[in-house]
Amino acid sequence: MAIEDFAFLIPLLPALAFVVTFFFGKKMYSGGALIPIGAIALSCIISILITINLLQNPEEVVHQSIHWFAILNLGILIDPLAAVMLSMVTFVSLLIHIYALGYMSHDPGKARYFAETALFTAAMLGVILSDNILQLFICWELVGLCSYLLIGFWYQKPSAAAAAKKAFLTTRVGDVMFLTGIIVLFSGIFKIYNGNLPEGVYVLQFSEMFNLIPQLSAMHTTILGFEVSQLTIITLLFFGGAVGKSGQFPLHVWLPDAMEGPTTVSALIHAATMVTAGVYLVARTFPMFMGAPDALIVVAYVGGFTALFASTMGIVMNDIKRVLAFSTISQLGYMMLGLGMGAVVGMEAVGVSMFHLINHAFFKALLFLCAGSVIHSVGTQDMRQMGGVGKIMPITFITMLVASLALAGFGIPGTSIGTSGFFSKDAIIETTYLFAEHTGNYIPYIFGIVAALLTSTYIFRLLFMTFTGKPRTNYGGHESPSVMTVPLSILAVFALIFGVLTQTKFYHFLEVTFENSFVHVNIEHLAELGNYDLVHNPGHEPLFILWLPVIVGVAGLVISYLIYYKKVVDMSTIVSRNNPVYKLLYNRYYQHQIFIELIALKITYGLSLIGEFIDRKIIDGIIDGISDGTIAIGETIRKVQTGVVQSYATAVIAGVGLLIILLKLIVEVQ
Amino acid sequence: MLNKSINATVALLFFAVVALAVVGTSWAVVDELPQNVDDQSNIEAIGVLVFTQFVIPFEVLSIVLLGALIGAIYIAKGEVEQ
Amino acid sequence: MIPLTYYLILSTIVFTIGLYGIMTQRNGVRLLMSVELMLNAANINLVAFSSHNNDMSGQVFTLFSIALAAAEAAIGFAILLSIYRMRDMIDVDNINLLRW
Amino acid sequence: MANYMLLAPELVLTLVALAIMLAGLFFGPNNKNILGYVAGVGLFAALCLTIGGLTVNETLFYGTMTIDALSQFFKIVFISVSLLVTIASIKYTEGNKNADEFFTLLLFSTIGMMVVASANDLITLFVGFELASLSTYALAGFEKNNPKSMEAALKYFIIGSLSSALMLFGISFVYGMTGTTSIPGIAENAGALASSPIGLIAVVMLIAGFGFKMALVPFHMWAPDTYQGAPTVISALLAAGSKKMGFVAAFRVFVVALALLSPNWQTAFAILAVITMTLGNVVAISQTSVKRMLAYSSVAQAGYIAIAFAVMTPMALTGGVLYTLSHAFMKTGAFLVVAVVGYMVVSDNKNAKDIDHLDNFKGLAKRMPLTAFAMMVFVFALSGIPPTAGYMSKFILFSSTIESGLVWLAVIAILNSALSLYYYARIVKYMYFLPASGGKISEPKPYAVAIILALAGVLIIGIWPEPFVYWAMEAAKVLMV
Repeated sequence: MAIEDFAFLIPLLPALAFVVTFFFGKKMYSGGALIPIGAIALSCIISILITINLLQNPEEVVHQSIHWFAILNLGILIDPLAAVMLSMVTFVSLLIHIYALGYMSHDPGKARYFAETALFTAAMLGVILSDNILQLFICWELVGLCSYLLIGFWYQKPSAAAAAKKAFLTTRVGDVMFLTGIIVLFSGIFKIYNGNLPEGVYVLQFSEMFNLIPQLSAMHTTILGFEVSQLTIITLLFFGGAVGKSGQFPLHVWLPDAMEGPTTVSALIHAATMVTAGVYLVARTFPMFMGAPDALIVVAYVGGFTALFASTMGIVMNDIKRVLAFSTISQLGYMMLGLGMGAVVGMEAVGVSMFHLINHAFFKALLFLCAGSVIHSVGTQDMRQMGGVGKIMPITFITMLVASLALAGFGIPGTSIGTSGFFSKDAIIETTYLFAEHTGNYIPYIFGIVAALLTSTYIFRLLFMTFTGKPRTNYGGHESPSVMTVPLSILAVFALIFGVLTQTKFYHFLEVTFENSFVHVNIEHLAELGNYDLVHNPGHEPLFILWLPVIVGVAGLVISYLIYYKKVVDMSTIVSRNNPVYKLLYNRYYQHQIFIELIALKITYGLSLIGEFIDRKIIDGIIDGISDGTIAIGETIRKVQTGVVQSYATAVIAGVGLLIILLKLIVEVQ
Repeated sequence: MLNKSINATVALLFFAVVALAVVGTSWAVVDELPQNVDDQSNIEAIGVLVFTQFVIPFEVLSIVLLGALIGAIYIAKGEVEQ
Repeated sequence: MIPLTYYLILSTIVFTIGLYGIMTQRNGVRLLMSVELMLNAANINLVAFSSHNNDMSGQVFTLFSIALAAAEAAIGFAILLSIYRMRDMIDVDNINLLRW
Repeated sequence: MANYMLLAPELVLTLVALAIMLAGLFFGPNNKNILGYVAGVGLFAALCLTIGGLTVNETLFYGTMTIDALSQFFKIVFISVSLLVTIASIKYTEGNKNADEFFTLLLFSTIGMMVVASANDLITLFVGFELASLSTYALAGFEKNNPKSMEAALKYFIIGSLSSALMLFGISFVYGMTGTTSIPGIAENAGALASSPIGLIAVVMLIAGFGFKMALVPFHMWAPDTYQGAPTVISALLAAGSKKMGFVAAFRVFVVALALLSPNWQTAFAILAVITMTLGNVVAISQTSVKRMLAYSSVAQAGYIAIAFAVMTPMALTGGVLYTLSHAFMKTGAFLVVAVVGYMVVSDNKNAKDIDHLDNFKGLAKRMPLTAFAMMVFVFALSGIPPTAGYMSKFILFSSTIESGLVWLAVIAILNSALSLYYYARIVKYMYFLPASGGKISEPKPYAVAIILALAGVLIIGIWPEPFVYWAMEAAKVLMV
């Protein structure tokens, strides 16, 4: 029996683990945690074996499908894209589960916790494995539901309950767009076949959808005076779903609040399961984006802007987990930016972006688990109360340092020395440069490079504030138990070397995703449909361009070092503005820091504060405002219902009269 | 009183709309309503119809009356407080 | 002979009176009477049309609708009676526990 | 001669109803609720008989009744709802010495709905309509010592009789212009009606008459008050069963009989659908009584189904018909959950006020896990989250709307279903995330059985929709001839 025959077990095992743990977990050792761990470990082994098999025989795509409801089906599809995601998700989820064994050991609700995380993982695996968009959507909703339950895990805390609701409702906005996209797609396909859907063809299967791309892009609708192809509408609606799930601007508001759950849940959401679903959706339907004019450009701009916007906010946060949350949003922005670059590099964009996704999963899971380890020991999430933690928790410190270097993308261009983030993030920045060179549009590139500077600044700020210096409060603390540090170390190794090991292999592996026995897609041809001008022989970038991301990374490190370690500037004077800049000008000793003062602090910090203001007040405000407004309208309208029956009768009679007049007018106009 | 004037307006609106439609409709022209000169009574014809064509509504009507009877008696019946 | 339109206008007037009554009357019994007016307006229509079209089913319908109106009145008075017993009044204006 | 066996479900129910009425004389007040089992068995027999006649297509009794896929579909909807309500009512009527009247009236109203589903003549339709209405007026006021229940009955009755007067007035015009009351006959002779202004009047009056049952805005205003005040099991019957009677009557009268007037009523239904779903959802948000909230949600759901009339393609009708089935299970289930919670509150505290208040749902997951889970499924189904019945129906309905070019209507509907999640999720939050105020309670068996059956219905239609969609398609075909 070949390993492919067990593919269906990948989502099934965690799902079964959910059932067992949910019902019997309470009576078992450690809340029945070992069941999900075992199940996910098995899923992980199967996934990795399938991936290895695919590496050797790229044609052996796993595809199984059963008939479900006339023209639809249930099925699993494991092509290279799905295979790498599966391996990553199961692996990272496994480590997080093991870590949670220690982290959640004192929580009374741990049986519920492990049951829900198992379901969460199962749902995410379902998203990845689906061979049709409808099944993907169903699992996608299940992911949303689980995140709601897990973010609100400590539901006794009002803030946790509120955050859970916010996450659920905000992502639902995206989900509704996604669903609308599916409905538009379905009705488009229905129209193409003229209502006679052929027997035995599953219309919402990816292969069928991709086959119909030319017809879909030929259908046009007029919206607000613009003629738009049906395909563009569908892809933008899909992207709307991805925006919600992957925390892109402006639907990112839920992600920072989602910190209210246990830290392991944050790690699971941010690294492995939930937020990557949006990126995966765009990657999965990438051929459709290739065929849709301007859809990819929208993806690129939204992603680039999110990357920059979120990183400015990372600088001003004092809650260690919030910094990481904004960091996630920013990195997801990078992934979207990378996918958007498909406009010039075609299929390679998926490779670049997915590579960053995988690397990000490793170092972001690591960052969160390190943060969790610190919180576990120090008992606070506020970095202002930490300081000097590195001395007590050396392993955590070292692994955190590795993760930070990976996030900031340290490495030496032109060689194969570098952290995983170096290979993937810099690759995205390089493709944006290619885009700039090719189209003369430097905006995505600027987004990318500035965000890289800010990324490095905030992550080292976090590192210096937390781990160096003297303790600012008396928190005690101790190194975490080995059940927590071992997963940290494993993840650290991956964060460090995964990029070196896999870089070129990874791209080649993913390139064949859409040209295999299941789907046959000609990206070049689709690019013509979408009016994209692909670059065929990318020239070598100037040395400066290769080095620039690293340089800004180092610059960020230096800035943070000077401010938060050396304390050359007292933050409080800057913030309170009691100490105007001109005073410093008199003092020759500070002269060489004016640059840093002005640029790095006044401007960046100011911008960050503005960014935060926009985020808190305006975007949050709009979203809250809409809901408050609706509630207020509801409150008003319900008063019409006076309780007196004659007023009801009047409404009926007036309704009849008005309806007659209205119809008379409308029908006559028609 | 404001309320009454609103109600009157609604009623007049309704009347105007329906009456206009009635007048504006060209009913099939019959100068004189047909009369059955021999037998002024329709009772026999109605009786036949009720027991042939409309026997089902008639039977259902019996259930309606029974249901109304039960419902009305139940609701109107004074009960000793328990 | 009387043209059909006269019957129809008459029934419309009766119907409108019923509507006006149901909107303005506070006493439950008067409300019921208004409803009866409206049903009877429809009955006028049915009979007029039946005669006009020389088709008996309209008159059968009228008979049925008279029987139904009786059943409806029975239920209506029962409900009013029960409310009267509970609250000593049948002003529908004041029966507004359930609202908003 | 006609095959009387085709009317067997109605006959069985009538006989069972009469038998219950008589048997009531011989039972003491403490065990009258046993008659509920008799009613349940009768309904189950009727259900089997109806399913047995699923493929029949015949017209009986001089064309006043028709048995076809559409009528059978709706009859099964009605019988299922009544069956669920009956099972739950066995507990509700415990110790009530008027249980016999309760079940008799319940069966009578079911018969009325079934007659409407089969009606092929406006007279039959009207009489059936009245049978269902009159029995439910009395049922809404079943708690005759409870001022709220009586108020609910009064409001329901007044608006109901106003609507039937409007409907009869509308019917009289249709009859006048076409010279017949038979539905196929009207369809043949509707030419003159379509070209004269009186046609519009008749259409709007009929919409008002059916819209009262469907609870379309602005004919809906009785519904929140009545659903809130009536006994909860009866609210379930009204929201899930008698509402559907409005739809099947409208299907017969508009889509079949008045097809030539479709420009009029399609526009009317499009307008009403938009107003109805928006108002229903917006007002539902600010409700604190769960029954009232479900009532407004039910108003909103009627708006979704009304889309089927506005679109009028075979696929849209399939979606609309399927939606009625899904909605029957979702809504009955949700109301029965409210009934169980009411039972729980009363058993906590005999003199509890506002037993349907949202606060009573706090921590329900701890107190009654099964009920809480079922409620979660029901509200998610109502808001259209997969894989539930509500999702499948909405998917078909909304895709057909887009496909027919009414994109704006679909967009409004989708936005509305997103909005609805706001208040549905609130219930889930209360049940799962707020602390419980009492210990664990086991649900009374009859309630539990009814809720599990409804839950099974919602999930089966959601997970294995194929046979149901085919079935709904068959029913919709009847309309498209």
